[in-house]
Amino acid sequence: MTLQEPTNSKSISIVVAGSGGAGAMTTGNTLFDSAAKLGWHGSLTRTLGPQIRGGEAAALLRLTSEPNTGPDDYYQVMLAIDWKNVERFAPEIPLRPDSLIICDSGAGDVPEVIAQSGAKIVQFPIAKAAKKVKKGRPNMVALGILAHLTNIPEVLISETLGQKLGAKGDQVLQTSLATVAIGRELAADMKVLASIETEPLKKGDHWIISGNQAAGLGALNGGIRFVAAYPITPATEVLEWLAPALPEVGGVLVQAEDELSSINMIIGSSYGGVPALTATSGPGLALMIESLGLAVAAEVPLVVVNVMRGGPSTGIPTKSEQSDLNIAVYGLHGDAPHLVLAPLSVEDCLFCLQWSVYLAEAMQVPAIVLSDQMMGQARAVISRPTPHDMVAKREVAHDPGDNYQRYAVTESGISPMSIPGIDGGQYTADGLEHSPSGLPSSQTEHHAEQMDKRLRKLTRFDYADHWADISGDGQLAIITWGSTTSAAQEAVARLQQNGVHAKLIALRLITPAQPGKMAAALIGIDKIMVIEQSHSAQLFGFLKAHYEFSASIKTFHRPGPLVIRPGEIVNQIQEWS
Amino acid sequence: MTLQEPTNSKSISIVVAGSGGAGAMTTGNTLFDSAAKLGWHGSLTRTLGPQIRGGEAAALLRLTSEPNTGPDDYYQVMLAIDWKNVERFAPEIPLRPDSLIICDSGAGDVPEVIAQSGAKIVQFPIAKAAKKVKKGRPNMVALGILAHLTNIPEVLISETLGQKLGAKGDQVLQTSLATVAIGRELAADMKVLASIETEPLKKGDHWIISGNQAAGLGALNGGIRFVAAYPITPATEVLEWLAPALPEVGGVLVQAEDELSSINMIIGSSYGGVPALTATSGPGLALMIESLGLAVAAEVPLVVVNVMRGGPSTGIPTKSEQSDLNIAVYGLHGDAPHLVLAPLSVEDCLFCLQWSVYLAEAMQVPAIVLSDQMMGQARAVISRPTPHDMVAKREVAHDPGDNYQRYAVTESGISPMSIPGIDGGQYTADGLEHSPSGLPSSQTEHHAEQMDKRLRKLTRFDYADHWADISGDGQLAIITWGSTTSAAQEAVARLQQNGVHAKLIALRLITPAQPGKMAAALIGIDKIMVIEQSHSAQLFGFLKAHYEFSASIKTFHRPGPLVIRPGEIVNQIQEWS
Amino acid sequence: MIDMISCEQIAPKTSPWSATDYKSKLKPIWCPGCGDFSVLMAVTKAMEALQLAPKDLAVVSGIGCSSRIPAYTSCYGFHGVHGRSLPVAAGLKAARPDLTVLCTGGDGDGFSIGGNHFMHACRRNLDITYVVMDNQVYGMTKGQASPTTAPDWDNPLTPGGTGISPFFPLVIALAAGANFLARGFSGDPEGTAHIIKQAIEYPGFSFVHVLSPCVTYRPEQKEWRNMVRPSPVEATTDSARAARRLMTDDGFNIGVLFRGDRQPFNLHHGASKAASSYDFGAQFEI
Amino acid sequence: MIDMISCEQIAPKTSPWSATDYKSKLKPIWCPGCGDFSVLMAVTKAMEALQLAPKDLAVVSGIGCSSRIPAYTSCYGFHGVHGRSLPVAAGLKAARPDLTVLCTGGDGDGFSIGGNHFMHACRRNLDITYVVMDNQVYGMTKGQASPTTAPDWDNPLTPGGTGISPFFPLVIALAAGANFLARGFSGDPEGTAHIIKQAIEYPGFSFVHVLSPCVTYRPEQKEWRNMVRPSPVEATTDSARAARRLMTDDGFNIGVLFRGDRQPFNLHHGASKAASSYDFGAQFEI
Ligand SMILES: Cc1ncc(C[n+]2csc(CCOP(=O)(O)OP(=O)(O)O)c2C)c(N)n1
Ligand SMILES: Cc1ncc(C[n+]2csc(CCOP(=O)(O)OP(=O)(O)O)c2C)c(N)n1
Ligand code: SF4
Ligand code: SF4
Ligand SMILES: [Mg+2]
Ligand SMILES: [Mg+2]
Repeated sequence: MTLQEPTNSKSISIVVAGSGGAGAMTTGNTLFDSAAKLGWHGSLTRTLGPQIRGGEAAALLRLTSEPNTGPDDYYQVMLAIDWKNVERFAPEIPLRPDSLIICDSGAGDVPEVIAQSGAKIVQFPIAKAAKKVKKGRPNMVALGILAHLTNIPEVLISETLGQKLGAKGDQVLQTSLATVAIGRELAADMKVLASIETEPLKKGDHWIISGNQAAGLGALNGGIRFVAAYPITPATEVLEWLAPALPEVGGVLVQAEDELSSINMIIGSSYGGVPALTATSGPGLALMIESLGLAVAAEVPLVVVNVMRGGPSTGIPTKSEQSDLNIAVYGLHGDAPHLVLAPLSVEDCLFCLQWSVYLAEAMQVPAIVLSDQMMGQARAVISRPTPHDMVAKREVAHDPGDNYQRYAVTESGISPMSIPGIDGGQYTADGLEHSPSGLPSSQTEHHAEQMDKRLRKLTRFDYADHWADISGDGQLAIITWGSTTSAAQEAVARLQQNGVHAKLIALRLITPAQPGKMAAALIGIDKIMVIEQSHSAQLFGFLKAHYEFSASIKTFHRPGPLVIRPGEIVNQIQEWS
Repeated sequence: MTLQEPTNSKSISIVVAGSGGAGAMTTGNTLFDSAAKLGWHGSLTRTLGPQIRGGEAAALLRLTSEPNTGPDDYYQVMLAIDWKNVERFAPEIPLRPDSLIICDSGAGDVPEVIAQSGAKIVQFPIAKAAKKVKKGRPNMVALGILAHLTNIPEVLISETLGQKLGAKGDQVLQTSLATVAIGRELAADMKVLASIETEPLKKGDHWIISGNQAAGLGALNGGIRFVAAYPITPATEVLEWLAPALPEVGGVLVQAEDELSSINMIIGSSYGGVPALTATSGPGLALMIESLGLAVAAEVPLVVVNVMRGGPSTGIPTKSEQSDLNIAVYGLHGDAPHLVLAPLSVEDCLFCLQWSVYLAEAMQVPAIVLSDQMMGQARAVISRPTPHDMVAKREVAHDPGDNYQRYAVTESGISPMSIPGIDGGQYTADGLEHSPSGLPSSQTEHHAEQMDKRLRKLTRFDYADHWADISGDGQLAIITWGSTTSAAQEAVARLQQNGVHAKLIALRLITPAQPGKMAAALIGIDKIMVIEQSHSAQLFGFLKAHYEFSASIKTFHRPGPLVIRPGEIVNQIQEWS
Repeated sequence: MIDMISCEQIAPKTSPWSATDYKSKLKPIWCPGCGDFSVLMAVTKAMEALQLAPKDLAVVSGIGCSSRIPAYTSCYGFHGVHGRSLPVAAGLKAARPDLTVLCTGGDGDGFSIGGNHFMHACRRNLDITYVVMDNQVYGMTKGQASPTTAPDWDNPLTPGGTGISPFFPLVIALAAGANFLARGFSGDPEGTAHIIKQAIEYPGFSFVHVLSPCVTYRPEQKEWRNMVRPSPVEATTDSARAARRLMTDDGFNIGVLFRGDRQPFNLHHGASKAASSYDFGAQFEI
Repeated sequence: MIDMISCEQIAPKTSPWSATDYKSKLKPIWCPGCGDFSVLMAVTKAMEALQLAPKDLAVVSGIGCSSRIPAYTSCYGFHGVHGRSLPVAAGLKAARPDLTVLCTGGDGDGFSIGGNHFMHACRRNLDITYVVMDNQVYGMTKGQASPTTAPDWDNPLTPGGTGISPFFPLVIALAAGANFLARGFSGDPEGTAHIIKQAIEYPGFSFVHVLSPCVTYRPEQKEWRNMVRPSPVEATTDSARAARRLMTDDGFNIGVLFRGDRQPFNLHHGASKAASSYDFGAQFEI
């Protein structure tokens, strides 16, 4: 698996903004799905306020001719159905003088935070025009305008809307299409900004999937058959995707009373031999910390998907940040080695989760998987994935013999695990320190040998080349992780076009650290830039603690919710060169 | 405050071992208290099994002529009342050929784990001799033997036993003293091993106090007036000392249903303006993690004393380890800057806790104080402490004015805090990200400025020279923390005698890191050895992440329960030189 | 809608504090029509009736739509983490018995993740009033089942329903030892205000269970206004009788349902000595 | 001591499994005379009576003296963290409905830190049996008050007593929806074994509250053997009647006290398709 390098590709980024109920998300999603039917790649994220209904909302789309799920530097088009509360998220929508702002002529002046970009402003009587159709809505006028600008044919818009409306039937569809047509008319004189010509797509060649759905599917493919759930933004969709899927394969999802319960439920299931998972976000992960330590000590495999949001505390639940690395790596009390992994993109949620299940089961250890709001809730176009054969396969003591030792001190550090039902394999799993046979012990030697064993099983394991995605080459290396990867990827490609050569190391395996592999990857590198979305540069600190770097090393970091954009990375690197 | 350097001092280390009910602890404590009356310094720790009653137990004493609460390299005397389960803790009791093993001639062979030390063995009919006195107990015979060997006069033993027995009355005392006398007789021919001549002590010049008691007293002196409690080994004594003390000063202790509750109770109290604390150990701290993040975000000062024990998970509850540094520093989700401190000795629990309360209150931030089982449950002789004037003094918005902003962005990062009851100071404390006035906000600028402010208040604060205790000088530096400090201190003194000069930096303030002060302390240093009791070298990793070292740096670490002894440090350093 | 509790004048017109004085200027994030608007109104009306200065009132909550309420008042507020409002309120009340402490939240916050604190708060019996806005759903996380949700309510997390029989908050509170139990309905803010007023006045832990519809995820709850009725009998002081009543109650009887006679938690306050005058060192002297 | 439950032969002599087959060789850490020894005996006798193979039995617990029990049996054991035994048991039973799952622990573990899981386990009604050894104290941490401790019991952490009225586990369990309720006494291992046997056999969540003295921190509990008596009435199936009985009960009536008729939690098990044959991808196709 290597990173794609999207150079010479077409790309257009569009914001659709509007206050609650204005339907900006519907406009954005319909445009995106229709574009995908035409052969566009790209992704759609959203920014929204804390309100359940109403409140500000914006759909942030990027359409690309080549696979790319990262952000661009700015938006070429902003379409505002209205201007309500736009100042709350204006910094998340960079505009430039060459951007185009399309807005309702009746919605008042363009707010200063937007107008100051110097972008060209085009006003249409959006709301008024919508009224020409009975029950016509302004957001459909907006859709028409954008469909014109992106050259998306009516038939695809109609197909997409038809699928969405489904049972609601023809009447609404006709109203919508008529309103969309009015939007097209309004914009008829405008230049088309982006168009794409592709071979007709084969059904199923491409998927539209969110990172949270991909995480659910990856987990299922990896062998997860039990899930305990406590809802939390922005992780709920992982659980809600798994809820109807699990029973299809003989699995179960149980809603727990809280995260203390959900983590212990999955420990119970996994102890019983059934691979288990839960999904949560920062506050929930914090509540699971004690019992994650139990899973480490008792050697019970499990997977926790943590979809990161702005912290600390309740923080900013609806927005993204890469600031749970520390708690995931270091949060457990005592010395408690475990796995921490992170998908690198929406698409990688699929692979990374499947791999995580595989690793956790193989090593009888908990794995914390750090996804984030950005990729978790993004909808992206991906190529139909090819199945992996990594499936949970625990080393089971099928024939435990006479003196079965659950925590036998083995060379690999992995001790064959008995499962309830196996005759003669009875033992007591324990969070107390124990002897090889599992009896509680406070003896120095038992403690030392079990601590060594629990660490050894992680450090000796062969992670092949999945530990990181490495691409490009040069004397400068970028190290990054998570959803920041795609921007870094695009930055490397752009630098290449400017004649600057850089290597990108995107870490999928956070712990255990892989100093040997890293050293090999850094041969010939004399500068390293570490890029991440956290206030305290958590990845940077982690790398300094667990790796040796002879090259000079710098950090580029900032907290959420602003995403790190490719142009910023390019600038950082060019300034350093 | 600088470290004492105990060279040329007398010292004797003694183990009293016996199975449950044998009374080994009584023997040890009585000997220790009597010795202290005579002018000895030193400390008494214990090792014991998981049993509530019965089970193996040993009192580990060290008597020193100068103040010193650390361990020696080995025990000069081991007195075994019986040999039951001694193999469970034998590695914690290093003996040498010049050690003396005293045991009951009726207790069977000296177990191989003990005998292999090559120590001289002296057998007495301890149990049989005890029977000469009606209701006489073997542990009192043992006491007599040891009193003889340490030259402790009968009058002091009698005084100590009298104080302990108290109301139980004369009869038991007479029995005990008669039995002690038999022990003295048995040992009459043996050479006295250690004796001390001092000026008669003035009443109150010296205290015997445990680290847990000292922590409680320090907290009270710092201004703590509310405590929420959930018992856990080995922290319970902090709470149990505070329980009767608090009402004496108008304070309250409430027993909570769990640690989730206790941490939130102290948040409530502190929000109400009453300085608050709780004490716990690893598993409890893990449960408090989510709400510690709340205290960071809402800027509510509080103190959590975490008395470390063997981890991970339930681990080894009765034994010491320095392995909760990571969770204390990095455990919170999101970027959540807070204080982490650690006392350096039993005595320092007093100062460190008082300082922690002061700092937490001054900066409106939670402080996690990392004590450990070793110092928490050790009883030590300390000089009567001189009172400090550091007392909780929060910056209160007494006169909030018209547009009070609870989270005003100030230069110091500290925002005057209103307290319920202050008119016009009403605000809502929030774990959601917020604007300066405390209204929930997911805006980029608010997040950035509050994150900066919360970090700034910690990094700009003046910690004077309390951040570390620094002593000695040379080209080699030892960096250590917590209860390992006293061994390092003794090692430095011994090295000095061998002509090797080393500097000791014992960290009292773990976070925020003090890179400027550290750099100044390390001028002229070309080698650094980091010493700690953890399997994964947590302090070492922390230092590498948060400090820059130009000197070459090495780690000497191992997990609990074995304490790190001065001779080991001396060896490590001499091997490196 | 039925005429709930007789609309007695709960605050004299000349009083210095009016209900709106207890409201902040912050616009609630709630959906139009959400029951919580009326609960906020009831709370402020109860405060008006009691004429307590906002500076001496603290409103504590957890996380959820309903838990947003503190910042919508002009009192001291504490918006903590999910499920932990009662411990915060307990610590505050124990340390500051002079304050009036109102704890608020939702059914998920109070009965699911916060269920243990709920039971133990009832037992501990500090003089706190706990108002739960029950909409039988997790509103804030977009519509999953809470402990009070019917077992067959279909939703994305437990398709076809949880299959678990619902939790009866008043029964649990009684079993756990709460001292004052009442049920209110957001559709009747005047009546609910009157109940909350009595709850605050009553010594010890008072629990007010308020039916407060979620119009977005449980639109069928709009029907509640046709289902509620004033409790046909007077509040009892007998816990066994209350138990029988509550166990057979259909969940729609509104009013004060139980008044217990337990003494509030004794805080052992009132030590006379200052820290400095008390010599804690003596016990350690050799 | 009174003659508890008529000593019927609970296992035929010829059976393949005897009570001692369910005991491990590990020596308990308990103090001599601790009630938990007899509870261990009762558990193994119940297992003998049921003739379940140790390999198909799982004993799950939290932390405390009582929670040490799993390793003293020869079954599969799980000794988790303090207060979380019931969720572990729930996950195990939900994932492996073929196993017999016994959950065990103490009053602190189950009713203080674990109180929320206790309530929700009662509601969820998985087919688990929960045996709590109640000694009205935290034994393992050397003698502090638990939720079931009398308010005036003096101890180092709450000198003079907590001042909080005790928690009635059976009342709470009933209110929360438990399906089978019983009280046992460790001084009568035969009777307790018989109760545990019935509890295991009963479908859904069964709760057995066992009075089990702590001779070290509550030596006065040795008196319990003179205070217990067989419940004078038959177990009821009516929850309102059970509520009245339990609320007026003095805590010393021994026997099965309630049998409910709720269906155990439906796990929706038994899907026919294998993962590979189900195409989850179709929903994502463009
Ligand atoms: C520890 C933790 N887990 C989960 C969440 C997510 N969460 C926020 S509110 C909520 C449920 C709220 O339901 P309820 O208390 O009934 O309030 P409502 O929104 O219905 O008023 C949940 C699960 C969280 N914030 N913190
Ligand atoms: C999270 C956590 N908090 C506290 C403890 C300390 N602890 C161990 S056992 C126990 C109480 C046990 O009481 P109970 O369940 O009644 O068991 P008993 O010892 O009386 O049988 C406590 C508080 C712990 N192990 N973990
Ligand atoms: S989602 Fe429901 S509970 Fe939340 S604000 Fe909207 S109507 Fe109210
Ligand atoms: S302390 Fe009490 S509960 Fe624990 S083993 Fe001893 S007698 Fe039993
Ligand atoms: Mg709700
Ligand atoms: Mg107990």
